[in-house]
Amino acid sequence: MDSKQAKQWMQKTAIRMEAEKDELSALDQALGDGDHGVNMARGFRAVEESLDEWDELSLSQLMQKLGSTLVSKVGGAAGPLYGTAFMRLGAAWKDVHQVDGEAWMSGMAKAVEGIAQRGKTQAGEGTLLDVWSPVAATFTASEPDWKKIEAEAKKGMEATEDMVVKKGRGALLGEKSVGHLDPGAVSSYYLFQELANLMKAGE
Amino acid sequence: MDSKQAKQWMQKTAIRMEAEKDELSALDQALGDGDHGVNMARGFRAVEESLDEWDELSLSQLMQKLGSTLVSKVGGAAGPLYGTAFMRLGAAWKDVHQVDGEAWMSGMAKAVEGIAQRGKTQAGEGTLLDVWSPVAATFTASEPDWKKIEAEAKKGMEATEDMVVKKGRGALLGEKSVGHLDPGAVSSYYLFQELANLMKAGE
Amino acid sequence: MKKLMNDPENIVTAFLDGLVAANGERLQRLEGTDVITRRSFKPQKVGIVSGGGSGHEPAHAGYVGEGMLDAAVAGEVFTSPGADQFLAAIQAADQGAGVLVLVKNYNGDVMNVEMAQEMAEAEGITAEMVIINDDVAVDDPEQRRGIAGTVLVQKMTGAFAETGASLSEVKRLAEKAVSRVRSMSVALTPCTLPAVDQPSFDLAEEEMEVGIGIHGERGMDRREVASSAEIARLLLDHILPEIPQGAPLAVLVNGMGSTSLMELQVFANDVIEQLDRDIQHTFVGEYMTSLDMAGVSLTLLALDDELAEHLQAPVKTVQWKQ
Amino acid sequence: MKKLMNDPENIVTAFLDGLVAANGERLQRLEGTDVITRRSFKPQKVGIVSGGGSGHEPAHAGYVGEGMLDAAVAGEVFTSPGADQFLAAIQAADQGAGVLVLVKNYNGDVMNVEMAQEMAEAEGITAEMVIINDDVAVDDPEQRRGIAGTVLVQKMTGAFAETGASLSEVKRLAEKAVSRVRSMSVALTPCTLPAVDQPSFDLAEEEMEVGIGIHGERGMDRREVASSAEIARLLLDHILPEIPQGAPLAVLVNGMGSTSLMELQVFANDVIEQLDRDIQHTFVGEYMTSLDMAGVSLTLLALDDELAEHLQAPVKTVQWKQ
Ligand SMILES: Nc1ncnc2c1ncn2[C@@H]1O[C@H](COP(=O)(O)OP(=O)(O)O)[C@@H](O)[C@H]1O
Ligand SMILES: Nc1ncnc2c1ncn2[C@@H]1O[C@H](COP(=O)(O)OP(=O)(O)O)[C@@H](O)[C@H]1O
Ligand SMILES: [Mg+2]
Ligand SMILES: [Mg+2]
Ligand SMILES: [Mg+2]
Ligand SMILES: [Mg+2]
Repeated sequence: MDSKQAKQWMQKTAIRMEAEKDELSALDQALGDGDHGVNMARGFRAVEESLDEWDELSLSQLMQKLGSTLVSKVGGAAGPLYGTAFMRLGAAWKDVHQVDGEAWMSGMAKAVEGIAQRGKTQAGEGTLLDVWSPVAATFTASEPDWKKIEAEAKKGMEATEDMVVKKGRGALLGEKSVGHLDPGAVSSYYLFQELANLMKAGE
Repeated sequence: MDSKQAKQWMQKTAIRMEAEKDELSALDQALGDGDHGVNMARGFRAVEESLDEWDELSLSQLMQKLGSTLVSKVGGAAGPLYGTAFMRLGAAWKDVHQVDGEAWMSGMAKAVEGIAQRGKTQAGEGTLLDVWSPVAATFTASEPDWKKIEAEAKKGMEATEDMVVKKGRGALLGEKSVGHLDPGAVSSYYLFQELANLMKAGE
Repeated sequence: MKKLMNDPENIVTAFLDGLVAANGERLQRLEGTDVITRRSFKPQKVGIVSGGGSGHEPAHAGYVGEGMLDAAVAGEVFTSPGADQFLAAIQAADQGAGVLVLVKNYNGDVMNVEMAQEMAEAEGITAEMVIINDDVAVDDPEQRRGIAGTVLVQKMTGAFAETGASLSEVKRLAEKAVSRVRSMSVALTPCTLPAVDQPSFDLAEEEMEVGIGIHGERGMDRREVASSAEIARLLLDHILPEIPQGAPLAVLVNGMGSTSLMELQVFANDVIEQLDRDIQHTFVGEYMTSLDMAGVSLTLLALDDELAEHLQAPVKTVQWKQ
Repeated sequence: MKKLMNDPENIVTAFLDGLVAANGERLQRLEGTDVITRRSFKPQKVGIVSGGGSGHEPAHAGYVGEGMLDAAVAGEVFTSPGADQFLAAIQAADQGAGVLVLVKNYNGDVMNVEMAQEMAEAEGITAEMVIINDDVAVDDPEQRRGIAGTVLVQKMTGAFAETGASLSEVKRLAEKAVSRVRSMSVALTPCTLPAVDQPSFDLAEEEMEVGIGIHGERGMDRREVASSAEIARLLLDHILPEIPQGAPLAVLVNGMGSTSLMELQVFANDVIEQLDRDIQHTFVGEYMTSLDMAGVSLTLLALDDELAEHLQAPVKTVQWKQ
């Protein structure tokens, strides 16, 4: 992935979050406070509106900007989590202009670490980490298998339905949180699905 | 009417107001604030509860007590109007132990005067005075014709339907107040109907 | 209709008890009455009494205290208290300099206060009355209701009385305040009385009721619900023609009971943006409610130096402290 | 759902503008942010910052002023503001003695404040955080939400900071306050978000939702609606076991947004009647709301001499003046 593709990814994701806004919020109504779709759509709309301004930026700078914009505009819990993840990617890709398998692997490991720290969480607690974590683990030093990555993201997202949520508002429901997809996991799946589609098209 | 009958009248009226509470309030919802039934029922309940205490009182004292209790417990606009009317009856019947036609005639004239002063109103303005005024005018020096009195009360009450209300909350509606019975006129009709029934039974 | 209450018939007594229990250092209830007074009175000060039906909280008991009212009379919900209650308040408030009763312009209240005045007079207490009629939704000034502007009149009158002014002086100021204050309201929902199961009127989801009073009565006009900015325009258009040009203003944005403070602040923003005048004070909150009605009233008060001084003066009541 | 608003997407900006327009002598908005601060800061005083999602008005901007907060951060409705906004508030509030951020225990708020702390630290500003978790409806203390008790913590912490106490001292007091304050809420109706058309949950006419938070989330338990006295009993039974015996109390009866003051006072009366303890202060009103939700929360604070002193201390904010 180069910076042009990164910007396409942001654009596609912005469109996707807007399209899925109501569905994501409805999922959040079951487990949380019903605003996850609105938050993500607002955040990525701000990203989209900044893309022209960010034209000259390096891939690393782009990820930093993406992260800080999401922190600022998504707000809530998802903002600092998505934000931290992308800021970690930005830091990991300091001198990277074209992300290859290795860069994905090391960068995503840092991103997952960032989410875990920020959220004081680990995989299996019914959060967006349950998508990010298997996705990160799928990258290898060789060319990314985008089909597999999408499939892992989907599996991770679906797995949250059976989990007792341990972090975030859903945790208040205890056992009653079982039976619901985690909204942050679903939005993360859309993010990686857009990435996979884009990268597959470019292959 | 002697003081025993006066107390019976209060008792019957209390029962009647309780029974008509919702209807009177519904009428007041169209022209006012929807509480006339509640107000009248509360006021006459207090009267009823005091009757034992009032056992030794003269007719004049009874009317005074009835008046002041209604002022205190009915409240709103109806309280001071009904209250003034009965307090004027009490003053007019200072030395009367048995109300005959003449006493009714002079007493009711005072009562009507009291309502007009207190309410700054006159007949034809779509208020309870449109019952009290024709009723007062029906008394003569001879034995009261209770059937006629009831009929006049009813006619006066019904006439308020076609009037533009000029006093009280209904006045705010202007022409739109036409087509509704005045709740105070209706409660006054019940009052006099109970009186007429009682007196006819005693004849 | 769900309400936080026990027996709806006793709701007034229960809320007065709660008010006094929570503010015992400041307030007391006259035994056997629904009258709330200051705990201690100022000798030789003109007593300021107000009151009316309940359901308009914090009016009026929330405004009893130094710099505002001496006594407030609470009737049943939306029903004027009887003359005997007003008399008890007048008796308590009289500290030798007479009493001014500030009454909202409703038939029942006025008649009960007049009766109470007559009774007080018979006991040698001078009690004057000033009638507040700030609601421009009604054309005929005789019929105009007293709504939220009432609390500004109470504030200034109370502050002036605190300075030791005479009854005639205090009455003059109250009358001037009344002549310079105008209000109008809009409801987004009706209200529901504690003892009644239905709302006071029906209003469709996309309708609003313009020119309502504070007793759940229907308004002057019903129309399609509008934005905050449009409602601000509508109310300003009705009120402004009656406000002397050039005078600095005080603005009161008053919630009708269940409108959130966020919305009231949005509305205040629209009013201030559209009001091209010198605004010296803006008050936003619930000052004179109508049970659980959603909606807002706007009040403009044309200040002069004297009114401004008494509006700014210190006040120590449960609801209004400054 | 009808609300007094213009564009629901801009409601937070509009209400902050309204707040500042109405209180310009007291408040200002940091340009380009949703941060409200005092107009002038006290040099060398520990800065007190709070904030969170909007929809809880008057929290938190209504509590900015002498004796309470230096800056308040307003997020979108029910959504934590981003770390950048908390950072701006910390920067403004820092007067050389460090800053304490008081945050309600929600994941989002805590994470954003932690990020802001890290950023502030990088600029050489010391920012400490105290997390408020007073809601006993949740068993696990880790998960316990911050609700109305928050404003009492803000009041006492702000008063103590005003005395010139150091950051570590102020933090100690805030933590003590947190350890001694407990709350629980009941909803009679859900709330409706400005940008959303449906209520946050469905509740039948004869049901109430027990143990709700302040974001329209469902409660711990749903049951048949009860009387005010029964609700008082229910909440006391949950809260009292966690309140140290013997300590004098402060009581806060908080309306959730559309419950009338009359009802809150009825409820306060029931609480006081059933609470056989030394009650030193009772606060009744809307302190921490949930948009237009009908309902109430009860907070008990176990005082000691130090807390009592700072609870009674003068405060001059838009919403809380004493
Ligand atoms: N501590 C946490 N660790 C990881 N993910 C979390 C945590 N808390 C919340 N989340 C994620 O954030 C999502 C909720 O985001 P959002 O609704 O935008 O924020 P909020 O909960 O503040 O309303 C959850 O679905 C979950 O995936
Ligand atoms: N000025 C007045 N003169 C005569 N009758 C009046 C006047 N004002 C009100 N009324 C009567 O009082 C009745 C309303 O009484 P009620 O509903 O109990 O009081 P309120 O209007 O204070 O709610 C009206 O129907 C009318 O008959
Ligand atoms: Mg959410
Ligand atoms: Mg009526
Ligand atoms: Mg009435
Ligand atoms: Mg949220």
